[in-house]
Amino acid sequence: MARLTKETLLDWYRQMVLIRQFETRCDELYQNKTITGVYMHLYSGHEATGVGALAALGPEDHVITAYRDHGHALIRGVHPNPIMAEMMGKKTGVSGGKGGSMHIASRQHNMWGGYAIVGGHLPLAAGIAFASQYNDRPEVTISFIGDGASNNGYFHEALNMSGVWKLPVVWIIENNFVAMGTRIEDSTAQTELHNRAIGYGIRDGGRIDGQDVFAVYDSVSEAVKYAREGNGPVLIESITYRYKGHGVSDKTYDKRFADELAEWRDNKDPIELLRRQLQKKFKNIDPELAKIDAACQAAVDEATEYAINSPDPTYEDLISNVYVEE
Amino acid sequence: MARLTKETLLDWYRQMVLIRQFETRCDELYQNKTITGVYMHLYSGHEATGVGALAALGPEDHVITAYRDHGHALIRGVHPNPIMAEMMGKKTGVSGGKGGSMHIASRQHNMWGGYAIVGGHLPLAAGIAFASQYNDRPEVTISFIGDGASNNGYFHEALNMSGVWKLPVVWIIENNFVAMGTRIEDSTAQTELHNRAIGYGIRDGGRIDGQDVFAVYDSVSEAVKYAREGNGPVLIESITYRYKGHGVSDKTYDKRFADELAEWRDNKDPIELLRRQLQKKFKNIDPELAKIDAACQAAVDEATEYAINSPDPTYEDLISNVYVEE
Amino acid sequence: MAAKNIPMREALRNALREEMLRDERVFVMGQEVGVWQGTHRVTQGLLEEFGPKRIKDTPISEMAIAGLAVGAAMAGLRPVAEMMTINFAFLALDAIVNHAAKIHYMFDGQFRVPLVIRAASGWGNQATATHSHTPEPIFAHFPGMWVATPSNASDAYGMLKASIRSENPVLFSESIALYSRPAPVVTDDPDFVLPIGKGEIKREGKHVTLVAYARGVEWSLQAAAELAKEGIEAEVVDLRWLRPLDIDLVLESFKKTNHCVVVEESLPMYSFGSEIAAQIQDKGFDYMDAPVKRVSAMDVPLPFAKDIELMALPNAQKVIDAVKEIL
Amino acid sequence: MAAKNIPMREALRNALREEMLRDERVFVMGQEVGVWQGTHRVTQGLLEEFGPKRIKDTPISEMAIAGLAVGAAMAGLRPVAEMMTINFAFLALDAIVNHAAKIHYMFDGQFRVPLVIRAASGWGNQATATHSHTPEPIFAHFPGMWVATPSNASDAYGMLKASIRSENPVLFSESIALYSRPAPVVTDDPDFVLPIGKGEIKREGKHVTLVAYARGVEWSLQAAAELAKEGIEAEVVDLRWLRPLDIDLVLESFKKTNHCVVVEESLPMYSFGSEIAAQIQDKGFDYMDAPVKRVSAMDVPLPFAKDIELMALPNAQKVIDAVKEIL
Ligand SMILES: Cc1ncc(C[n+]2csc(CCOP(=O)(O)OP(=O)(O)O)c2C)c(N)n1
Ligand SMILES: Cc1ncc(C[n+]2csc(CCOP(=O)(O)OP(=O)(O)O)c2C)c(N)n1
Ligand SMILES: [Mg+2]
Ligand SMILES: [Mg+2]
Repeated sequence: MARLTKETLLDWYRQMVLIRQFETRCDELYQNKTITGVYMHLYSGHEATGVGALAALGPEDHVITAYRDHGHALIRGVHPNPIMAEMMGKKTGVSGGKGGSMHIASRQHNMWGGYAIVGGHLPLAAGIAFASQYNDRPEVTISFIGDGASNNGYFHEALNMSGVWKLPVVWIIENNFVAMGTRIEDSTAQTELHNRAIGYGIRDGGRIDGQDVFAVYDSVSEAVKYAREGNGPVLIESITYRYKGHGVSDKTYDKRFADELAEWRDNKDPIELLRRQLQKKFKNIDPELAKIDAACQAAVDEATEYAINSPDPTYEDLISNVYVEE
Repeated sequence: MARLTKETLLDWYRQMVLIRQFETRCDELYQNKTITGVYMHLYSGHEATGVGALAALGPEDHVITAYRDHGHALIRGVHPNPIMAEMMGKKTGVSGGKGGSMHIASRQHNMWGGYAIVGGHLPLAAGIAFASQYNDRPEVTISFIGDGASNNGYFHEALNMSGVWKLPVVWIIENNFVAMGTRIEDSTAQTELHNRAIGYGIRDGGRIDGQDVFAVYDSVSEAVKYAREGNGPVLIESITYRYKGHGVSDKTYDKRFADELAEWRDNKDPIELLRRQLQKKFKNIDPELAKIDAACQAAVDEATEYAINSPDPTYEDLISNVYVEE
Repeated sequence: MAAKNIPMREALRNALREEMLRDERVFVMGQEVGVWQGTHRVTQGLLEEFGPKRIKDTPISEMAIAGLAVGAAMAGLRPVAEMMTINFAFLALDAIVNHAAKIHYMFDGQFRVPLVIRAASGWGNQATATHSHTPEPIFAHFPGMWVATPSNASDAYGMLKASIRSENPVLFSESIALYSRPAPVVTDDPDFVLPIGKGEIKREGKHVTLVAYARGVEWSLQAAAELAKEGIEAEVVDLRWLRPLDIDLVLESFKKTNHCVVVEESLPMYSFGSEIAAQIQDKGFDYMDAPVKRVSAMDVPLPFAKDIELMALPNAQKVIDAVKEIL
Repeated sequence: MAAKNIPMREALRNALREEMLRDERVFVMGQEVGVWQGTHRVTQGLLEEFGPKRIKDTPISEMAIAGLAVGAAMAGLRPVAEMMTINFAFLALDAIVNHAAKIHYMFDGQFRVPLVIRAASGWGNQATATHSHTPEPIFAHFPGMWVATPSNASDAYGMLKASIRSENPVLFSESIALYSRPAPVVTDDPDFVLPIGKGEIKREGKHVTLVAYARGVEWSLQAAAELAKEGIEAEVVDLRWLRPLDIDLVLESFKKTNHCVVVEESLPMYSFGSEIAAQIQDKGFDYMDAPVKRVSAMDVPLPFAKDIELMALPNAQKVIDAVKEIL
């Protein structure tokens, strides 16, 4: 923590607050039917894992994840406007309104997208890392993985191949103890998922506190260094919690586990934890934090306006980009 | 070993010799085009693993494997005649000539078959074990697995599900260090495959000497007992060696590794090892062993005759059993 | 017979319940079928009634869900395995096509695989490209299993019961759009079972035959109602099953109307409409007054944005337009 | 142009070699492509020439082979991934259909997936039910990728080079039965590339059109030769690609012959023949003197025993019989 500047720490704070506010807005917009569709999965509660992990990367490095992807895109610096436009299916969205909430990508930010098929992006991550290795470029790919996804065949095959080819990937399981409504102990007899590293002969990066942005940053930085130096992949298990149910269609999960949810929200909220650390470290930081909060709110307001006022895609868009023209 | 009767040991010897002779004959019959087709995978070299493992089962227990399946069927007591007939695609074959070498099954022997899609039978094994559990029957299923197959998604998903549901399966990897022509170190960075047990929270049965029928029997017996008592699955890695290339179409592998092959054949042949143990243990056993050898030869001769003289399936057979009649 | 107007999801639930009560060997497995009460609420209440032994929540392991169900079926149980959506059945294609559908044949009848794989299917919820398939024709391409595609609550009820009782594996596709549609469903005959492979005329007519399955039937009926206002009487053939395919029923109708439009939610190429058109022109050649037309989804992946998503989908108007093209 | 008579496997190898020499980004991956020299010897010698960086042996992990290739293609490489046989591509269906084919669209053009998945295809080697599929129409059902199905060494050469150079994903199916068939293949033009989606008339005729791809072309040509002896001149249309589909070429021929038999190695239902027959009756209705007939594999899983296996397969005689049925 010593080597981190105040500027960096405030930027982490900003990222986490931006995600939380952006998604709180998304939730409202979904409730009032400005955002439509059956799927929208909020990252709220996971912020420290995303921010801490991606702080370990440079712009030349790569990120890929599943459908719970808004946060990762924001952290990578994708502007909130086209993300919000994508949420609303607008032509100005990052994916032209064709991908929606689950498919937020930005090629120029090396944000390779969210993917809706559980596990489907894991071999893609290996492939992106393979290209780095093939081209002798010292880049690292971070791939996020749900705890539920780790029971899928894709996980096994992708991690094994990354191991035997020593690909520069850091695999980060965001273990929030649940997949939709299935608790981890009902989906595997090995609930400490980092233990799976041994099956692939890859480095076990251990289990980390995913609510503590510093812990995440430290562990992932070490893993990124290891992968960047050509030692092969690392598997890290980051313990975190999902605040808003599985997705917008989930109306019961959080009620079932209200006590657990309250415990995490009240005592392990990643933003609160960081705020307290900042308050301890820097005197009179509150006005600065308030300014950041307000700036994020303004950015979210702007994104909302931008998206609402953006045009819908047209028939031309419906039929374009099925193929690259030969 | 003390508890094993002479009769049992001689029967193990008989099983191993029968497999070896049966397959040697199959090889000849393939060379002279009496057996046809592109696929035939011999078990020669692996005999002690099959015999030792299945000796730990009773007739009510279950066995399933991949395409390298002749040995397991013979051990389960399936008559060599219909197996040989199946090799030749005859109507009298175990599968009516429709399955061929890779699909030797016998429902009445709880030999659930060989399967040609790598890994495809692993969830089937879990399903058979699930049925035992569901019906509260104290049966155990043994599923054999190739080392190569253990890198496939089926392996991961099936082993994980067997773990979380505590299914009575003993998973036995027959690690012969190679999948077709790919050496194990080129297919995974974790070459000690029993280590994968931890990833599923299941019992690690360790790595055993698959050429030593006693070692196999002891380890598998223990595992079977564990599974039968409702403790869940066990993963065992049995080290063995393939004498005859991957299959009949493989003409080069054994040449590439001629020295290694010679080492195994000359010093670790499972039949030779057992013969020496028997000779040490029982005085003047040679005539008895010779008698067994001859009896096996006679059985193989009979099977060959039987199969050659059996009728081919007809158009009626081609169109039958696509569906069960409703 | 007494009947009650209930949505398709409830009819399916009744079928599951009754077959579970009738036969101890029947069990349900899949992602979120238990504690969560079913992603589409089909299995709601079943965990409470039957307990965790017979209502099995699984990990996200499609290959193993299908494969385990195959093994359990071979060993004498009657698994009803749910794929949360049919898109995820792509991950289980090998287990379904190479195992469930082939084991009875490959081992020449030694094993039976009385398995039902239920899957929610369909486009039109902004679910995007990977989550919007209706690939029933893909599964029906392969011999060895039946493919059930009910179009309403009552059929769904009788067809699911038939599928669970069948000695053959069945892929049972449930159109998401139809789950909440109500229809009168028999309530006092636990042996109400529809015959496997028999279609049904859902509306009689003499000018044109509309051939459809699942959600296509709804569009066809809507179109027929509109066309009737203009004096065009469309006969609506609901095939109900893509395998076995009741082509005789189609031909019977076609020989009367001499005109046909096939309506499908699926993609157009190498699909349902292709097969129906091909069979009609072959077996009904002398009765053709016009080419068989096809109304399908557009040949594109499905986008998120609502308006253009709807453009890509079939609807009653497109059926009407196709009918007018050939009449 | 100079040409040399070489078998299809060698033509494919030449194409791979030349494209690897031309473009550093091209690499080959798959099971047994390297040390083992390729299960069907297509990649023989490539490991020695290009080294293990560009010729990658993989574990038995079909999902990850396809998926890793997708990621590598998105990141700028040009993977040529081999599925040892197309049957195993079932395990990669999701990676192929939901990822390779959809990523360009879903992210609205942000990524390209210039990937070739090569796969050995076909029935007729006693390979049994799970190992005998020709499911090209299944893959061609889905928009977003091309499906190449060459029928001879020369086409295979030009089509594989076109596929590797394409900016789109291509499923490249190689008929196992054709690997050893020789044909004259260009040797002095490393830019010999066949256009994507263009079929070719393989034999001219005026009485009947035989529409085929891959091995079906061989049976069609054999049948045409026999029919010619009886004065029946069959025109053989080789579609070469199932996507894009050169239906115009079919229609052009059909408008001349007014008769058509579709020949396919695949299963009959919801398949290639279905689509061709459906399109002909639609777009060529006024030219139909007879129904379009289809010669396909029988609608059964393939058995091991040689004689009955052959019964289930198409052959020239079955084509001849079908032609005579409609002439
Ligand atoms: C192959 C596949 N199976 C099932 C689903 C449905 N599904 C979507 S998200 C999800 C749960 C994933 O849980 P986890 O991996 O833990 O991620 P989290 O939602 O907790 O971030 C499921 C089952 C899917 N999208 N893809
Ligand atoms: C899914 C799938 N991929 C590839 C193959 C081709 N194949 C058949 S056997 C084999 C090697 C399997 O090796 P291993 O599991 O070690 O078993 P062994 O042959 O050594 O007994 C391969 C790649 C297949 N049959 N199925
Ligand atoms: Mg989770
Ligand atoms: Mg092996």
